[in-house]
Amino acid sequence: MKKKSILLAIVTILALTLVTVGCGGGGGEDTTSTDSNDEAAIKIGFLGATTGGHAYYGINTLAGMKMAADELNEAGGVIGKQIEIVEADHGSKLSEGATVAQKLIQRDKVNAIVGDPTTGITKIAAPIAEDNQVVQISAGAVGDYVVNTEDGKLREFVYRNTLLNAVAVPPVVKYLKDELGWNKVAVVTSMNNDYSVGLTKLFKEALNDAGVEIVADESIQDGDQNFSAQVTSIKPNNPDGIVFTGYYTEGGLFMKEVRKQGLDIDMVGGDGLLAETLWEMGGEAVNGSMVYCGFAADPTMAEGKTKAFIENYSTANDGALPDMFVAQGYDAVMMLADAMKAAESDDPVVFKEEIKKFEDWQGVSGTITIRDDHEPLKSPVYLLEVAEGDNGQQFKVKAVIPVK
Amino acid sequence: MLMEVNDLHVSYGAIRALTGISCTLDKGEIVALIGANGAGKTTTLRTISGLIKPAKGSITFKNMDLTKMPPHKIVAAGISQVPEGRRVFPDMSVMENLEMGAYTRKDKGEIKESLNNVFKRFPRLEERKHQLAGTLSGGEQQMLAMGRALMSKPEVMLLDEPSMGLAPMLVKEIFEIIRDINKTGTTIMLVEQNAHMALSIADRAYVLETGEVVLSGQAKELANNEQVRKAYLGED
Amino acid sequence: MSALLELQDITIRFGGLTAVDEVNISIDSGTIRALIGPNGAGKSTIFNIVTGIYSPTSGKVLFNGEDITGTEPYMITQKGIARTFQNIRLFGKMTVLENVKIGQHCRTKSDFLSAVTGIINPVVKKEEKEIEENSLQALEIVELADKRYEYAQNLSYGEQRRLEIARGLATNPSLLLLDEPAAGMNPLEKQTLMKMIRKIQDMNLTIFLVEHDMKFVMNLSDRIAVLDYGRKIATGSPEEIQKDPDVIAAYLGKDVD
Amino acid sequence: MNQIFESILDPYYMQVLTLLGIYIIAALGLNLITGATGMFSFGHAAYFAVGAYGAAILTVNFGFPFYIALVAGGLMASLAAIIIGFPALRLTGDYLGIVTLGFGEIIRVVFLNMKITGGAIGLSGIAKETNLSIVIVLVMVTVYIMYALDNSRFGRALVAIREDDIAAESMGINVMTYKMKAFALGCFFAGIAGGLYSHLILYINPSDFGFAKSFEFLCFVVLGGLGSIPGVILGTTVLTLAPEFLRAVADYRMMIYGALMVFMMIIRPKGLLGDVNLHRIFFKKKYQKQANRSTAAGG
Amino acid sequence: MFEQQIINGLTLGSVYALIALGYTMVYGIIQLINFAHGEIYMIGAFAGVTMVTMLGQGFFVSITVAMLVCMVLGVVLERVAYRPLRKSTRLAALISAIGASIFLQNAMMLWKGPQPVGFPQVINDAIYHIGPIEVSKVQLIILATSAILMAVLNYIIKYVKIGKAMRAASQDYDTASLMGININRVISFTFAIGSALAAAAGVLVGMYFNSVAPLMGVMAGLKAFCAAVLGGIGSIPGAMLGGIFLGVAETMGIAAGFSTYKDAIAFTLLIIVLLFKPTGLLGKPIQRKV
Repeated sequence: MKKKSILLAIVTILALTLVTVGCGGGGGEDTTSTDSNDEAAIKIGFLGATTGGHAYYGINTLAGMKMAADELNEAGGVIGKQIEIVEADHGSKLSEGATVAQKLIQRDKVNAIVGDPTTGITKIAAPIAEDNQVVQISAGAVGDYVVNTEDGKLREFVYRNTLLNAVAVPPVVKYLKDELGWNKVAVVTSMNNDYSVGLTKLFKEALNDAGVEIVADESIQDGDQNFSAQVTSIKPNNPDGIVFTGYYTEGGLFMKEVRKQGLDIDMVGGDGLLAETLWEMGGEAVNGSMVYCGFAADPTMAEGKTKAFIENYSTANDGALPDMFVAQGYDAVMMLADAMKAAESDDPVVFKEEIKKFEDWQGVSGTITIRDDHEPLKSPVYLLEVAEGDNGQQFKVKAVIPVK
Repeated sequence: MLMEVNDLHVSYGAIRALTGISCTLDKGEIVALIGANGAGKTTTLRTISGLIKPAKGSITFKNMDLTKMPPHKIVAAGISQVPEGRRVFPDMSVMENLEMGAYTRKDKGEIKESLNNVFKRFPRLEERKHQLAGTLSGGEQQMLAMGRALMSKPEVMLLDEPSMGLAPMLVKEIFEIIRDINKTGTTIMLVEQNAHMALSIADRAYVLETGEVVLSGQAKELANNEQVRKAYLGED
Repeated sequence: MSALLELQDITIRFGGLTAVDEVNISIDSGTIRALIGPNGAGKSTIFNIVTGIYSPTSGKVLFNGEDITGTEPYMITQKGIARTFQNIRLFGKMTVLENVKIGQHCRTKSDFLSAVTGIINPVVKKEEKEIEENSLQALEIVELADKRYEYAQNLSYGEQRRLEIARGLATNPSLLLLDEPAAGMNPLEKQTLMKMIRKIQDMNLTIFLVEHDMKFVMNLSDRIAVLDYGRKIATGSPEEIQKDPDVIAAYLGKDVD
Repeated sequence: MNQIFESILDPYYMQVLTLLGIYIIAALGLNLITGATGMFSFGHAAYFAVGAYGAAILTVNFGFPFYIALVAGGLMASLAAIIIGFPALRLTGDYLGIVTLGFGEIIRVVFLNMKITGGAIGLSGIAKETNLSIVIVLVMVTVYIMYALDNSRFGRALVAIREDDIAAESMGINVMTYKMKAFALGCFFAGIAGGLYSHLILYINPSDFGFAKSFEFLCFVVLGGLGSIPGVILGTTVLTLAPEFLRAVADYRMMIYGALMVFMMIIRPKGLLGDVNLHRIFFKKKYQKQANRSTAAGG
Repeated sequence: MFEQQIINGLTLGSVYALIALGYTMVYGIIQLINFAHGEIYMIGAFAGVTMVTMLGQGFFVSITVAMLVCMVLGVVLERVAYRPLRKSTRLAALISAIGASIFLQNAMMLWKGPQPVGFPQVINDAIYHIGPIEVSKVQLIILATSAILMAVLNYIIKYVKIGKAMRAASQDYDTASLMGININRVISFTFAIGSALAAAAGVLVGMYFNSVAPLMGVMAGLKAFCAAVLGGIGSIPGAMLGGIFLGVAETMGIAAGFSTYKDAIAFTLLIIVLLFKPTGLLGKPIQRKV
């Protein structure tokens, strides 16, 4: 009896191991074969989460990538080859991020990786991509040490196409002071969110430089739902506005509490606030809230490429508008395609040189120039405002601020 | 025959607690199981009540196979147990403890009647009916446990070590009550370490040793049996 | 001959209940002393006080003339008092041999650093060998040597009781406390156990035992103390105790008739 | 030696196996605490984090050589365990579990608020020092140590405490001291594993060391078989590889992973290799002979 | 300001208390830490949202349906994941609970997507001023609903037969079955009630903070468990006390500027209490049996 069940256990394990090996040998779910350097297709790996805490960004980035790949393939592919997107979820876990990056490179033999939309896992994957000479474009990472290492060395294979906060924040602060007349602000940071902590630092520098006074400095955490304590302590300081550096869920709820306590001021924040969830959470309280970002899905103002992109996405998704992650995922694939076309090669060692040369490259999320330090200079910065529109609340472009 | 236990085997892991217990219970009797600690007396009672499933053997009660029934159905069938160490519900009042005893019964009027009977038998319980059972003295708890078992109006009552930890005077009182309960028509199976006491009120008895019945017979005969006197009555 | 163990005016209260009330017991070296009394009289509580599991509310425990009241249980074992438990407390998922080896714990030294080097460290190897030999000796006394690789939980009740004794012996005690050693044994096993206990006594050990089986107690003990409701009601030789009317009333109980 | 692996295994496998080895070391540490000594510890990830941060800060900020930093990280984890153990180990059972969980979360929150750890932004710029061969060697060392402990005076005392702490104390074992030693030692291995982890992943932040990871370690140990060294290794292997092979079911991956845990627990409540003892396997003959003899005698 | 924080704390605390009751009742009977309880709370919240958004129901219908859905879910969970392990070690059951929790989280994520879903306003949020304190209508509803549910629970366990059976089973499992109590039914009932309370908490929280998310149960569940242990696990008044205590303490902690240490506040409190009172505020001391 006992022996039998031990035997059963061992058999189960063996079976599981076989499945693992089989799966490993068979590669990921979207690959057709693992022959080295498959000549038939250009593989672009998606590094991101479709489950876990960061799934939202991953899912949208992936949608943009697939859209770009479909368009390219319909137009006959790139340098005569079809584009294939290889996806693998890392469940929002750092350790799995490294594993997935290895898997994409080693098992699936991708030519390039798009991702991760967050800084943390991008930083984990970057050395792996660099060592294995595979191009990686992060369509979302905004933190430090992505395209360069901590000791200042430039990575040759790692790029990003996001609007960097360091680039965007000073002009936004200037706009707040000059155009909106904000002289006193409250700053709210989500302390367990690296994005928020980093953004707060930039805002504080820019606010100081612009001579705006910080009258309250409050902390929250991602996952918090109750902000009454923080708002209660902001209230007596009478700020002109709130700089909120966290994400949309908390942002919406925070504004709700602000209105509940009878404060009639607006908040401004980064693209972490950019999602419909903002008003799903905040309701009317977020009307007037401002978000700056590198992409605005406003079909009335968009033109050219961007307009077509918005319309195509909208048609394919029951009228939903693409968000920044979709646009950046789309642009990342397009950047790779253009680089490959220019280099006439899908060899990362060759086409990465073309990425370095990007200047005023026109994407759906704005123009991108890759600077000498490999960082993208994106223009313009869109300042969006939540307002009531025809179909309820939406983001409307309040200002387009060019970046020099 | 009211109940028949046939060749009962029970194991706890690798330890064999019962290795073939057989005994019978006739209507109206008091039957005692005596023997040392670890002889298997409590295990036998717990198996009858369905708390332990036997590895082998059968327990038949009025043509029902008890080994296939869960404990609550066995209670409903008419067998209630006063477990070793009383085991009253300490954080419930005396009243609530008694209500729990009548859990399987539906008829409110009859339950009320049983309650009155219990209070008649144990006036102390009525005085303390709102007190938490955990605050009662040992003797009172024993009475409560017995009263609680009576509340299900059992045909058979199993008593596990009713004398444990009680003062001699109280033990005497408890045993008188047991005899009295028996006289009003409840068949009783009694497990006792205090062989003197048990044999003095029982009709028949079984002597258990390491999971087996080694002797059985009329209680009076056993009380005079040399072997029993030496082993269990401490006589030389 | 001086007393090996002396309980002086030991009292312990749990909440409002006085479990042991001013008990004095003095045990001479090399003797077998029994402690009897009805269930709940406080016998095991006294054992727990002697072995340091409970601290008495008042009173003193002297061992070899040294005050050991309130000393940690493991220290008391090191000083030379070993015990068994009423409701057997063996290490069920360890083998019989390992159980006894635990007894040797306080007489040996090697720790985790030396354990790691165990395979090559001659000192540790030697110690482990000694532990094994001593443990086997103890097992032979209780006639369990041939079951040394069984798991303790697989032994019969009587065997488990004997194993507890062996484990206690392995601590090299001068005083051995046995809490109901014969419980659960059949008459034959009890006979064997009695012989074992005498053998242990001959090894120059003092034995203090709690037991229900009167025949066992009367045959084995040099002196007996009787406890009822936490108080000592009698003390004396087996003959004296057997005739004491208070004892008969308290312990043996009376028939209903 | 690592070159040999590199020539036969692709880096993806190396990555997976290296991570697996690291988890095995940490899980064996937890097994010493929970499996051998019977103390519930629901905060193992915290000591893993102490080792990860400790070693990384030493190599990055203070230029320590990797191996010294690794050991130092382990010692820091032990130190944390001792500080926490003093109050916590007086508790037992679920209460000990929940208190260790609490301390684990507190440690994580402290890392989140410290400057030297980089707070929420995390710590990056760690040099890649961990490779498969180092991890394999350390796994072997760990297994050896655990095996040696299992069959030593020290290990026996721990098991005795698990089986019955009162009896153990009555046999002359200083229960508190031994619990503390086992806890510190188990956490030392968590710390070592943490150091290896940070020098493999190269970027760490506090969100990676929450209670979810602690429970992951606990699952490795319990699902494999509490107290069994091969069991823990197997449990870790199955649960670490499961998410990898479950990639085939894409979106249902984590759902199936959860269901698999329930299923495996139900079919093998003692763990996959519960009750399997290395020593018994190695010395099977001896045990069998004895067993035969004793049944003969008993029968 | 202080009074204001007390009201905020009470609101949060009453929600913790509702969740904690489920933990404590289950633990009281089968000594299982039901780690999937937080997920039941989350699913209750989603059930509420679904009722409001897809079926356009009001508060009362939504909360009732959510409670019913979770009752069934709780009973099924016990049947599938815990009952087969009732005779196994606690850790085995715990791992099963963790597995069930992972399963439920990801199932919900698959169904509703990972991002938080907004909870539409079902109650016009008015604000009442009582002296210096502002109390919103939603807060009042939360406090009132929690109070009513707790009173109902109290009535059930004190005066209703099955409630008494629950108490009996938690005091002495074996003896309860000797009374003719069907233990399996009592356990199912316990899961049903605990899950219903958690579902109510989920809907209330969704309404209060206007959002529900698949991962919302993780921290809330853990905190509520802390509350249950803090109050003395197994004790029903303990869970209520622990929940409220924790809610108030946490709000005060944030107000005092320790918001970055927010998650640590609950645990620090818990540890301090356990060190001085090892079985929680209202827990019974464990006797060391020898």
